[in-house]
Amino acid sequence: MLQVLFDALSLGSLYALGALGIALIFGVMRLVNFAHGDVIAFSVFALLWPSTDAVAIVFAGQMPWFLLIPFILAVGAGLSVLSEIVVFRRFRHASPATMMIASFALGFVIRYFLLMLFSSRPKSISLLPALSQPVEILGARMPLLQLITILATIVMLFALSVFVRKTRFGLEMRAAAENFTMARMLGVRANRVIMGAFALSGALAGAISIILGAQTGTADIQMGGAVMLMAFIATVIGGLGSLEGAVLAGFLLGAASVVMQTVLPPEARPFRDAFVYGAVILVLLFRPQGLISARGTKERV
Amino acid sequence: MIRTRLLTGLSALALTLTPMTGAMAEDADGNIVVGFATAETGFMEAYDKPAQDAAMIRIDEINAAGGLLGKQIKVVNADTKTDRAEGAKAGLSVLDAGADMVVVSCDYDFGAPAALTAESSGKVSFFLCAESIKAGVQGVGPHSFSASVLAAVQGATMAQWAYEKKEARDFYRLLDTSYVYNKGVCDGFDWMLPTLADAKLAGEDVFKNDDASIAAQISRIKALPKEPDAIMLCTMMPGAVSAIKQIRAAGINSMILNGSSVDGSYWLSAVPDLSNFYVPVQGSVYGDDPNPDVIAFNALYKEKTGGDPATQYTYPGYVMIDVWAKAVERAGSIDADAVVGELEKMDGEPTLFGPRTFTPELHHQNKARYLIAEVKDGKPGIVDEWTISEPVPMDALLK
Amino acid sequence: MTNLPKVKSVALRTISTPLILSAVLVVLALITVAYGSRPFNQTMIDIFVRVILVTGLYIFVGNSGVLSFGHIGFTCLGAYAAAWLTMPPMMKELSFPGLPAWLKALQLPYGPGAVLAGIFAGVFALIFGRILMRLSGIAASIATFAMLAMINTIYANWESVTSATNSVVGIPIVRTIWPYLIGAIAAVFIAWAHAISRHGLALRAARDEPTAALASGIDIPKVRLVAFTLSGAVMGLGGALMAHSIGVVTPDTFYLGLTFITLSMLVVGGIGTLTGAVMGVVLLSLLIQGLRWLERGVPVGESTFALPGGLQEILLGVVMIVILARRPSGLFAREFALPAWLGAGRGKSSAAPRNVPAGDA
Amino acid sequence: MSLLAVSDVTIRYGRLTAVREVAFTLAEGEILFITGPNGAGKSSLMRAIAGVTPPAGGRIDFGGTEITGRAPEEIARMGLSMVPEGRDVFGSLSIEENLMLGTGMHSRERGWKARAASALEEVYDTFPILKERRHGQAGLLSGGQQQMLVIGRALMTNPRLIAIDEPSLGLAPNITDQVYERLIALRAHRKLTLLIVEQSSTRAVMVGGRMILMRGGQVLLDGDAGAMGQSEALQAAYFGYGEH
Repeated sequence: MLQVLFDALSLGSLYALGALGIALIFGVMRLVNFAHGDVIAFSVFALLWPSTDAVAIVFAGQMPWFLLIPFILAVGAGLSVLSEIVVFRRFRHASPATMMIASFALGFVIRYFLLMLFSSRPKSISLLPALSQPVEILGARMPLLQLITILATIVMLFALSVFVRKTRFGLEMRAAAENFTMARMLGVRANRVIMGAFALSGALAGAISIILGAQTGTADIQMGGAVMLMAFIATVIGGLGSLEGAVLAGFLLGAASVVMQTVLPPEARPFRDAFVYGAVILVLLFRPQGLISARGTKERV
Repeated sequence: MIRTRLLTGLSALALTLTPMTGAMAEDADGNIVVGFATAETGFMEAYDKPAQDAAMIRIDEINAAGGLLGKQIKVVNADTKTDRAEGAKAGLSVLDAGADMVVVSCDYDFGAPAALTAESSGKVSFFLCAESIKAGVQGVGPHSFSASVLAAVQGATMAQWAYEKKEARDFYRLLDTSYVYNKGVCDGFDWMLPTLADAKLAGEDVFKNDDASIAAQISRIKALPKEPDAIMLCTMMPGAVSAIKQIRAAGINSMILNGSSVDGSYWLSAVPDLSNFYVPVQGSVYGDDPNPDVIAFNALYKEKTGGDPATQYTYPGYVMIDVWAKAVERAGSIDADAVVGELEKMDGEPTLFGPRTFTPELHHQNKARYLIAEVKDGKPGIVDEWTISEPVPMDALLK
Repeated sequence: MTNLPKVKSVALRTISTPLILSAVLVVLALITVAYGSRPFNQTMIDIFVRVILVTGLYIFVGNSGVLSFGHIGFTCLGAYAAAWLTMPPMMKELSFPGLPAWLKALQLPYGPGAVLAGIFAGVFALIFGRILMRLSGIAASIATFAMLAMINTIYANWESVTSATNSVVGIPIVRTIWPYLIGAIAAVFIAWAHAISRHGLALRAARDEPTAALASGIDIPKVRLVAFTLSGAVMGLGGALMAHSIGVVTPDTFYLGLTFITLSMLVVGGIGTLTGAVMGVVLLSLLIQGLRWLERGVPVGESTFALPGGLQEILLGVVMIVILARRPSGLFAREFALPAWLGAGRGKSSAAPRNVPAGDA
Repeated sequence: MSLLAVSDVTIRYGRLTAVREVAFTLAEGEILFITGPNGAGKSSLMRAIAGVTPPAGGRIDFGGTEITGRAPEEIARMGLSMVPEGRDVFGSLSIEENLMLGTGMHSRERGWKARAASALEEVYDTFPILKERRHGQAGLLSGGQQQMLVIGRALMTNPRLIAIDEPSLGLAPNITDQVYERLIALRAHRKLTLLIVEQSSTRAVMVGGRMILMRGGQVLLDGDAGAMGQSEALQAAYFGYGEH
């Protein structure tokens, strides 16, 4: 039974980190960033030297872990901020639909850029191999990585909530999320806040790519896709714009997916995802504004 | 009963597909044209290009030796861009360029549109390395063939070899439901298992190729009273690496069997010192193939493309042109029906990568000699050779 | 009640939009027939199928303002329904053992098959719509996306009825361009008729001013449901014709890739206008084909100038971003309409191609 | 030298002209009321001054430098603090967090922490109710309390000019009295220029200072509030008598 708990927690933490990355950007810009999944893929490929032949030439990947992790986080944050400056800054006054399609087009560009540099065959990398030997906790056996993922995620979530609650920058970001114009009228610099949100979101994407890279051992162009879909759903279920909601829903979705996988009878198991999506629709029907609705986001009549 | 039902099915299919039978268009200046409607960009490029390079090697050899029926083989190609709609266009453009034989993508799903255009123009089409039963008569039409071996044969080969040579008795079946190839491998395994005396299925489970974690499935394996002797894993890249890595990380050391889709050493660094892992291959890319001609071929391939073949999926390209050219020589013309007739006469036709047999009902291989590659402490190598005792019957294939 | 604007006059005033758009499609078809090469013919067939899909999407997304990610699910329903109806019974025995016996025995020509497939998809749109239409905004977008994912998962695993991830083969291939042209023009006129109908007007009112619309007694979920169902049916028809254009279908043909390309064409063309929907498809498709033609190599002088492989998609993405940045409401924010002096008189016409003598005085 | 100079400002929304060539100046330490019926363009003018909607024509200067079309955060940092119509309170933040937000712009200067703390104390003295519930969520405050909070928040930015759009909107008369009484006390206590949009001209007359009357997007009257109090010109302008 404990095993299921740990599995649910580790998958849930992946979805929670992803949902947080999307909620941060939606908070300040009402933009659902579809390019987020490709930022994840890009951060992993940044470790490799561009080459189209099958064997991966691990370039930055050989750095010791205390250099490697900051490097990936920086790459994720950098790409995310760059995408804000180059692309999304021009869409400040566009409608949500236009911004969404622009973010999809950006994701498309990043994906095919990687495809051109690295070809479509997944490249294997041994990322932080030390993390994969099994460890025994209260009777449940699992790879050390799974434990590290859960702990790292909890630490990151705690650090982020302190940052958002206590620091001035966090205060400005929350204010901008609730009422962008009013925040500017109090001297809050719009571009700096938005870039900050993108940087944080990019760093979270970097964190996901470390976990995914270490867990699956491959750098594949579509690796960000599956996690991002679930994270995107978690953001909405959690209540768009509310960071706590995104994290809670991320863990719930992870748990639902794992529980369904263990509970369902064998012939229904392939339909597992269908049940998860069915649950998503039910939740939305009863709480359209999400589990923890962020106060400011409801349109006032 | 099955034969008759199948034949009527074929005729019905042929009827719907031949609104216009193309004349036997030989290229204006008399040489024979082979059209490549394969992926030069997009996801499938990594799988189509190696097999296409191998095919080009055989074409160059034939042209150097005076060509086919005294004529040089000319090549035209069109990019399917790993897109089905674009695949149909690519097929049509190579046919318009006078292709007498159309080579289509490795994977059945992406190759079928182009193959269907060739079939409707009454031309012979070859799948570069598709291993699904549909890549041929059942899925396209009487003029379509596949240069590779059926996925089911791989499943059956691994099951019988593990049973005979490794005394494996209880097997665990883990199927990745995302791709039809995986189901093909496991279908072969399901057919072979009951024929092995006192071998039993300890359990089975499914997962998705892009699942971030298969922790639940692994917990179920660990909950078994006894660790299974062998796990029949039916999956392919990229999910395969993550699944194998998670199985070994959870401390499960039973033998892992898989189809040829994970052949190649490029991914082994992701699962450091992996052992007890077996894969069937048509030829070895590790330089230790028992047949010296294969080693010579690998050298020639390296010289032409600048790198060793990454996986065994390169070889079917070579076999394809080899058997097709032989059929054309024997038919004395490139008329599609004559060539098909000759191909269907081939029984155990020797090729560089094992015998090939085609029959009117099955333009594919349901029995083939496989080399067994073992990964030991992260190093791959050929350890054995195996051919299943009897061919996989049609109903097991069409399940 | 003062007299309602006579529906006939509203129709008269706006008839020029669908007529011009249909004329553009007819011109394209004539060029294709004249040009005659089969790959180009296939390209045009793809463009017409896309027109049906994007117009179907416009009927709901354009008029209701709710961004739906789920409509390609109905295209999937339509495509498989067409397969069930038009494949030879012998092939159905092999691929779909689980189908009811009467359906396996049935083999319809592709015309009625496509229409029935559209109705089949429309029925499911009605069922799903009844549940989903109470939602609005981002919640509705996610709910429709969850619906798409559910349809895809079911169709990718229901072995006996859809042969799961196996490619379904044996769907009669239609290579002539005319049925696709008729389908596209039909979709354009259905969209136009709905837009000016009572439901269409009420829906657009609800889109622009929800509170005012509610206050004036418009039952928003109901008018949305009408658009959702009609849009599902048209997307189903599109799915059926798409199946007949290639002859082989798998569930993942109708998933995220097609969803985003269809949405992008609608948004780049102009999300709120029928002209935007149709011209969005035509322009983006020609752009894609142009880039592919460049990639295949263009003889410049003696050497051929060719884009390196894979660059085509990157350029497409960049061009889309630039268009969206320059014209956030899309390239054709206003309908093609004949100018006032022709008596059609409704607002200033945008760059209306005058070459069409659409006499409607 | 006037602190705020608005010259020939025109504001259009699409084809609708909300404000047509409005001009006035405001000297340091002065108090100016802008009154007029609904839809006179008062709020549009305030939004233009705050930089939220850049004017179609004309020019605005603040403290001698032009601020037409500059970003709201830059205008705020120059010392012009705007309290918009509808009291935009950050509901999900606490009262103290709302107030501290105003000090963000000075965080570069040395010793800003001390100044911020003293400013906070001063706001709490002016509006004691805010101190009691300083850690409570701002969204739970009553209308009057929210009005006090947004004014306090504007004060925290240590502004030279505070512009308030309809402070009495939706407040009971006695609450509005309290708010104004505090405002006047504040102005006396520290050199502060006030620009207030107030719909009821009687309120403006009571408080005194200069008054501008706007209707149909144009300035009709500009003079001392007290003197204009009874004149028919005020009634005529207000209710449109004798309009040809």
